[in-house]
Amino acid sequence: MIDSLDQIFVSLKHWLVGLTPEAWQPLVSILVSIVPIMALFGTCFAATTIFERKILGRAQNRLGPNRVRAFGVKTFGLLQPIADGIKMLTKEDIVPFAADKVVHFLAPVVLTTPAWMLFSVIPLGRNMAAIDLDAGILFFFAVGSASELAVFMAGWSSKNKYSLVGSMRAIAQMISYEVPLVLSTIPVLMLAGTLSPSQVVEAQGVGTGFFAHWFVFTPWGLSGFVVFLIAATAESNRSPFDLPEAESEIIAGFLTEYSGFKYALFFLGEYIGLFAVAGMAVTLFLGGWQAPCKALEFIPSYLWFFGKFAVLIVFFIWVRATLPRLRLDQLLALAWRFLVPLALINLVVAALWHFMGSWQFIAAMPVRWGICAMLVVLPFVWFARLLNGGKVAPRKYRYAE
Amino acid sequence: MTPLTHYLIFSALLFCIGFAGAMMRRNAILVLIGIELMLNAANLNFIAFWRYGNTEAISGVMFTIFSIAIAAAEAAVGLALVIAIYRHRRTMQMDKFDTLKG
Amino acid sequence: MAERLLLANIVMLNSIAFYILAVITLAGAVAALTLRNLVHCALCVAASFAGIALIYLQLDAEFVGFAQILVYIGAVAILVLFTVLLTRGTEVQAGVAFLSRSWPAGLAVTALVFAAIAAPILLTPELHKLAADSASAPVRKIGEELMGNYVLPLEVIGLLLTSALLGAVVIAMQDKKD
Amino acid sequence: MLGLGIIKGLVETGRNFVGSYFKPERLVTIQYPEKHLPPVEAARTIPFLVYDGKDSMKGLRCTACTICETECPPKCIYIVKDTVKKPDYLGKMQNQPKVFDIDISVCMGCGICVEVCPFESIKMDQVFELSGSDRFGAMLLHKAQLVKSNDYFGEICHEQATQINAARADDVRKAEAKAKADADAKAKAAAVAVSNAAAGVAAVAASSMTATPGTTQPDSKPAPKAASTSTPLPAPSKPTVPSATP
Repeated sequence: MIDSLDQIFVSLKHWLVGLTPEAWQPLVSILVSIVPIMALFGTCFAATTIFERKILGRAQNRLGPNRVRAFGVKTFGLLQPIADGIKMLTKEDIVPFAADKVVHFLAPVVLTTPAWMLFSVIPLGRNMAAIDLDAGILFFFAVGSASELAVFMAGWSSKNKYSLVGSMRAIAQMISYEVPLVLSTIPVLMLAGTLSPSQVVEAQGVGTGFFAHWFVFTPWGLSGFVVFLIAATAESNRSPFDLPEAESEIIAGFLTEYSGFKYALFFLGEYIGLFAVAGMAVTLFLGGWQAPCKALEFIPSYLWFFGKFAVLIVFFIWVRATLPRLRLDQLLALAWRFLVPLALINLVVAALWHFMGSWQFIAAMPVRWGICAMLVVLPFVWFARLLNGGKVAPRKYRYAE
Repeated sequence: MTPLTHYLIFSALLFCIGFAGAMMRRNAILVLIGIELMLNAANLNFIAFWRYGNTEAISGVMFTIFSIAIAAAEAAVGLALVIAIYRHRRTMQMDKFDTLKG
Repeated sequence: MAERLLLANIVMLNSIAFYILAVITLAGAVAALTLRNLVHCALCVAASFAGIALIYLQLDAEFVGFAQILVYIGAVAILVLFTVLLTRGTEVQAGVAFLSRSWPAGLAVTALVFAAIAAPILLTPELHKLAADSASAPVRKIGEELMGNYVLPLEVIGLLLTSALLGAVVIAMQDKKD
Repeated sequence: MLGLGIIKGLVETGRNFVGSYFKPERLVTIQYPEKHLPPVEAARTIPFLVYDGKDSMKGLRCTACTICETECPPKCIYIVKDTVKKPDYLGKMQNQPKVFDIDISVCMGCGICVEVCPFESIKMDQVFELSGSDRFGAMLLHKAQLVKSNDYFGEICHEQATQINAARADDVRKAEAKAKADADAKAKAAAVAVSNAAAGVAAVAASSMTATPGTTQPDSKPAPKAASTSTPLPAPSKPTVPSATP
């Protein structure tokens, strides 16, 4: 019973595919995987836009959007995404006179298409990865890096200084943060011994013990998770790393000359990218669709995945509500002088953790934990101090005389 | 369905396009792009021969992986050289770089 | 019977995909080396690299295909674009020749090279063979090879990449005197 | 340690988030179209024309002097003088505008027209819901749309309006007093002239007494006319008493 509930979508897909003529089954199978993913994450996108604005509002002691009515019925603003969508679709699509028309048109497409492709390797539940690629995590980062090109195309083709500055910032930021993003996943790949997301999730299962072995519950996993989260925030251009579209400095960065549907596509692409990275964080560190302990395994796997996913998204929104934007030099210093060294040390810690796992003597477990935790915390404190120029004190502001 | 020769001819075409670009364009960046295309054509041959030969022996794949890594290094150094030359000569035209000409 | 039909279907789609991708790749390459605007050239060459990556995937070389995307689109194309913007030579002015003076010689040599490559390919009957139905280069196997047979090349590549990184920074760094 | 400040900040916004559901007084915003903030005395948006009394056209303070039109930096005011004059609050005949347009899409709300107006006729309004569906017509306000009563001005700018009203009441009182004085002086002069003609006994003394009002006479040239129209004023008033006693 529980198993059938857990596998309901998988069996539904098999049933649907079985209905079609056999020659068409490969195509139908692909389609049956793509359509629900797009529908699901499209809905997630709509829901996130409204809940993000609601949460941001509440965090700043405002109400947030609360006015959209449907046929005279109050909806507490829940229909805001529909109103926004209608607005975006009916707006005039303005292309600057000097713009490179073809590239200007292609940029949102190039951004959005790879972003959707990222979901194909993320296991949304037990046996619920669209394609179970052998090198799925490599695929994820390879396809994710295509967004840099799209951002450049958008910024350059607009023939606008703000757009170009914004896109150059975005590319510098994305290249810098891709390094810690990938480096922080390597310990996971080392200990799971695979590049396939499904197998990474399998490796974090409950197994014979009572509690699940989520990687985040180990010293190196926690450190990697923090680095991954920070890098993922930067990679998806979200506050506090939203310099590429810092509205108080460069209007809207590479989005300045975009309007109407193309702007909506960019908006969609950014959120889809964020979802994908959050899904990958869940897969790599939070155990994917695995329940945290044996007693909770009766809840279907996809609910676990989406629960963790939702928690991460809310956390991203919460961070956005809290932190002010970084300066460009602070941004790059954080990547190269803090996250990259931490991620590199984390590699060593993960290797030590692996080899200390074979220790058999009494109190091997606390010793293993102690050494690894120290190796994680000490560099963290040390690099944090270095980042602040060696001193930790409230900043003194000097004003022009 | 597709015979190996199609891949090889395709790769030869790609190589020749890259070769022609490297030979005929004046711009230093485009010469580098041409060289990259030639490298890619060679990589494609490795993969095609692996796929149509003994797929258990993966040396073709390994060679391609190393080749891609070398190509990345080559592109980085080459483009750094282009920037350095541009800084001195204020031009990207290859035929202006003639200081060593007798 | 049905099983075979299914397989034939996939194989046919696969080979159609190759021809489409080949056309895209060649068009991208030609465009990259003939357009006047350097940014367009860089974008076209990125499209060409993407086509090659997809052909790797079509040839069941997953890992290489993803590595190709990661390195060529994520890094080399961006590097080329940065160089184009840093050198301010975006557009070749109208009237200025964008081909070198000796381009007819280049074209002739290219034709010769193509003939020299294509003739043996077409004249060797062993090359007219078809592929095995399926093949795979699993990541685990690649990793074991890298750590076993190819461990020395791997180390050398690591050294090479490090020195290339440092070298590129040193070469491109602004002189203090300027 | 790096990160503590971030956690503190997260706690703070988290408290805001939860608190805003349970303590409505935390909410700093108002639900605008239904509720408005109380108006601020110094707030200003676009100019309007003040009128006194009930009839907006009769009581209009504007005299079409076009100073505001000249001084307006973005040149958003357009005035055409009327050929017909009308009496102002002091009873003087003044010009009045036939056309008084302000293009509020051009107006920058600087308030220079208010500064330069000698007649306290143009003032800054506080209305801000000025949007219209027409790009040009709806933004060009005509005289009829611009006039607002002095009572309205008293509502939005209580302090300033009280001062102006007091000053104007003072002006009216002074003008009345002056008119009376002039009328009396006239009456007196007439009386003196009559008494001179009748009996030239105290001519020297009387003429020396009337010399003071006599010298002020050329300063207020239009006064005699007005005074002459209102000649049937009661003669016995205070300033004229000492001269009338002999």
